[in-house]
Amino acid sequence: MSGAITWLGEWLFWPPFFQLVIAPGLVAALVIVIFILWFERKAAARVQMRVGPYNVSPRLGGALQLIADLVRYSFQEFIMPFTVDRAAFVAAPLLLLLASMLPMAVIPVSPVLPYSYAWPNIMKYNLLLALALATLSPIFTVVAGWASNNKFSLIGAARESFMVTAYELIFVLALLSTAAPVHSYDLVKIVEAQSTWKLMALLNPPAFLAAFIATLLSTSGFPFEIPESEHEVVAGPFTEYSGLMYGVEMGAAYIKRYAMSVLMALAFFSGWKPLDPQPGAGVWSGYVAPLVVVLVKATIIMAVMSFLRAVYGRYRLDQALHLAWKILLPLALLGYAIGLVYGYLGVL
Amino acid sequence: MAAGELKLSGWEVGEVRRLPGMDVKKIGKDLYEIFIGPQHPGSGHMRIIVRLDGDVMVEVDPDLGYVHRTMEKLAEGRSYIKVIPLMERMAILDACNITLPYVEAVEKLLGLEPPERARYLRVLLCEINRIASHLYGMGIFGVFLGHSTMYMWPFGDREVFVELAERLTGARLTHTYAIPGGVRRDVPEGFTDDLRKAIRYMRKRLEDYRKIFLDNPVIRARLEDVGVISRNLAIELGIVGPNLRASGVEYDVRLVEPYEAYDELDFEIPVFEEGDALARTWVRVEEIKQSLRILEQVADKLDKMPREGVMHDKFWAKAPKLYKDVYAKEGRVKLMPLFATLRVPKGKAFARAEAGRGEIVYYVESDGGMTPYRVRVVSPSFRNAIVFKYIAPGHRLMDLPAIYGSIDYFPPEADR
Amino acid sequence: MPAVPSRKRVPSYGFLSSIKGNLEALTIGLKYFLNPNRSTLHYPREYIKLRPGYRGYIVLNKAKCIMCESCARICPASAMKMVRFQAPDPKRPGKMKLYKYPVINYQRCIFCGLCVDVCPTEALRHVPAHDVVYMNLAEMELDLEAFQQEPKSPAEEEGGIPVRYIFDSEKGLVKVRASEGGGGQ
Amino acid sequence: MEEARRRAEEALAGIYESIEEGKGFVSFIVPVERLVEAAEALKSAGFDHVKSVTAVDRPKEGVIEVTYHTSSYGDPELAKGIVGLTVRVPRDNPRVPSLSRIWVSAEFQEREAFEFFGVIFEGHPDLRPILLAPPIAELRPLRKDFVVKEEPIYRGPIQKVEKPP
Repeated sequence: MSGAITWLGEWLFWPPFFQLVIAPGLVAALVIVIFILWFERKAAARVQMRVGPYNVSPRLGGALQLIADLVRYSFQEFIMPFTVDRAAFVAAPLLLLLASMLPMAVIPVSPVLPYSYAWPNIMKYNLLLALALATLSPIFTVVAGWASNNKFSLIGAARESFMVTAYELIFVLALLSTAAPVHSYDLVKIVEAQSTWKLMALLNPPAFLAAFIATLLSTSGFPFEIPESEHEVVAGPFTEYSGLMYGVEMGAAYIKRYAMSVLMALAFFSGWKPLDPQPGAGVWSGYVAPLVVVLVKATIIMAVMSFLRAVYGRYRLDQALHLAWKILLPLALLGYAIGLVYGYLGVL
Repeated sequence: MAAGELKLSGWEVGEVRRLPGMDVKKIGKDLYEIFIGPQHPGSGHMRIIVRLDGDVMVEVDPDLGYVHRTMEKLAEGRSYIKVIPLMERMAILDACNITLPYVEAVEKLLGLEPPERARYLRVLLCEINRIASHLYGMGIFGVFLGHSTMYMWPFGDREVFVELAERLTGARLTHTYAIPGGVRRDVPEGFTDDLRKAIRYMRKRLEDYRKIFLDNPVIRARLEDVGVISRNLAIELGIVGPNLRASGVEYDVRLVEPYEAYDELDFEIPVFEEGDALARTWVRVEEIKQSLRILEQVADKLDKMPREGVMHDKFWAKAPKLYKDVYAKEGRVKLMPLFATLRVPKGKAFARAEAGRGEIVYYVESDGGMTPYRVRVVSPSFRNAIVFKYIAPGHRLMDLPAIYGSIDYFPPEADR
Repeated sequence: MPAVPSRKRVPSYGFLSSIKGNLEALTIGLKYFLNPNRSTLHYPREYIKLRPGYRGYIVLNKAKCIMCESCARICPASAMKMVRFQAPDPKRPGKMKLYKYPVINYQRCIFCGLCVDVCPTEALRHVPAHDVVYMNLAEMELDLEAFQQEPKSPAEEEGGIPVRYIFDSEKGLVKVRASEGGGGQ
Repeated sequence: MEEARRRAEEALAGIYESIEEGKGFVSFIVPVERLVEAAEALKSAGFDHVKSVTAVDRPKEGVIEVTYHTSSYGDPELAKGIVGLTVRVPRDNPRVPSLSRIWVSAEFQEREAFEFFGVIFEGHPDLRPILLAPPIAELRPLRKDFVVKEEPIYRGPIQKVEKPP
């Protein structure tokens, strides 16, 4: 019996599994996404002379509304139109969710209980790995749009593919500019090199701005909510989806935003600093506490992104692409150059 | 039953092929057609058939009539006074403006002029309605561009003016306020003070609107040089209202043929040169400012005027004492029973007024009976609908909401 | 002083003003985020205490009715109709008299209030209620008895807080408790 | 108004048959075959748009009267007046030359007159119903022989009761 528990515990806390499924992966992501969705609705409501979600749990300020929505989505009928490509239609949202979470598996949240015994050599390049995995998910949005066999979905999917090509390079460049100063692709080293006020975001604002806006671009946040833009293409690639599948697709964008926010919290906002766990620290002080700090920072980044919903409308597709290619790409390149200069001078 | 079953080879333009569950027709090489509406978040109660080449619209066909109620026919069967609540259902938040020309046309046929206080009260409600209508339009416009704050703010602030209208008439919308000979209520006590507070509040809010919406770079980018209507084109298409004035045409019924008390009030008609979606939005903002100015003057005037005479003597001189008591106590004008069976002399009348969305014209023909022989109404949105056909092609699909919202098209008003 | 046209141009916009525009938009958003200006009514925990003069539901005072039919004639929605009774005339024994009273069908009523205004004896009046609930459509067709009873607002019956909106030059509409005497009248 | 009337009279001199005075407008009655000519003359006189294409059914006279109420946006003097251009066509075969080539603003309104009265506008670029569904438009609802019945003001028959209610 005790052997079984030990075995289970080992499995549960085996970093590749724990990271992906518990924290910062699926479970933590769901909790934070639910909080962020609530915050987004409440913040928009505050700005917009409204109250926002309230009636489900008046004492919690309506925080349980999202749970209620989730329950409603799960009990809603999942309608499969006659003309869709069935296999792709069902697989796309699930793979989209999975692909949005994949970067979690390789994002370190603590310097001490790291991957040394999992994949020691690969983890030296965890920034590159995370970036590569983060760019995987848009393909499934396109698949969802294509499989729906609906003109609105198709237009949405085409828009999504335009947006993907626009943001990826920017995001990758912006994050690579944080790797240059520390001469390493290891996020642990990038975090360790920063200190409380020597934040990468302050040292290299162009790169941070580019990464921030690229995140909005990639997760259709305002002002770039173009693929799902309701007033031309209904729900874009997700027009034909209903019930839980629709919930999954909508959640996937937020989970992706969450993954990218965690990356940005580590690379630009010094991750688990001001905590400084030493080798040999226990699970609580060595792993859980830094994890919480990282998640709080990521949540704040996401909250700021959510707040933009209340301030901006949406750009036209060509304007968003113009912004991405002509303004943000040079900005990201500038950030990268700054990063190279720091690296050459050895500032960090 | 995958999409791949549709064989593409040798498919002629115009040929219909079957897919499980749908017929597919090829409308042209590299062209495709999408139906925006009637069940679409961006269409309103109408359908816009758009033919697209890639992302660019090449043909736009507005398909109206989804909320058509045949008001012109219904009006032929009802007595004159009953037509007013019927007609105001085309734009319930613009109820006074939209029915005023009808009332004026009937008054022309009856040969009577409303008393001075009634004329000011009509202007009062018309301008409250105009502000509410513009705010409504801006709210819808905001959400069309994905700007949810600009959806909620004007709707929230419209509440102020709806509340004012409610105090004045007793109903939030569909006021049925102007009737032949005068109006139905006088202002309640303390109304003008509340009106002044609302004016001060709205002036401040317009600055907030500018900051969050009109000068917001995202919105600027979406609206500038989109849906440009040149002056000549605007005249040729015969569009009306703020859309016309955004194209540099100095035409406003309050300017060329002042009705009610408008020739005694001091205000401007804002005219913009650009003719694009942004200018059309700015015209509305400027018009709200001018409406606030008019309201201020009307409030001053109403305070100074003696509190009597909101109904023409023809209907009021013989009123029993009870009627006068009710008016003195509640400000409510009771109607003589002859209103139910009003007979209008034979004749034809044409009247126009500047409603929130533009000029509305009525042609009323009477054959001397209890019901009109013919009521022809052309609402502003119906005249603006032509913009879809002639202006939208050539723009990208994402510009369609910008054009739709900027002309403030309101399907129930066009469909009548 | 008739109206005068005034030609205007859309405010010009350069690169710097786009930065300014972004900052202004964010600041104004933040301002309302920190200091919200809400006007939500939590119905049915709160309900609006309607002012006298509001065109709400209509009640008949039969004692005042003179059976003139004006209300039914003027009703634009054919919601108000007359019911007719033949009964012995109390003043002239042995003779029959035709009694006519209005009844209303709230499926059709548009609350224009023309019937109330046209009634020569004020037999019809508005009551300050606008949210009466009927269980089915048939119930909405009132008979003569029901038309004389004052309908009750469900929010009021369930103990909601009566509120009123008063005008304010800073916040537009401000919600106050009706018991605090806000808004006059 | 006077100025608009004078200018219209000048432009239409020799074309119109008679003038009809209305309250708030003045209408020139022209024969159908000279309608296009009259419209061109009015347009070149500065009446640049159509406010309303008003059709009136007159079954007693057996005609349908189509009036183009025009006015001007460009000329502030003309804008003060409304000038109608009226043609009378037989009810059983109402054919009017379309003016939407001259006044684009008449296009949708001619479609409306077509569906409600069955007036056929010859040369219209796109003559199909605009507000009604085609089967309803076939009934030509605004003609006088399409009758809408209003309800009586009484509910039910007279009830006999013992006591006055």
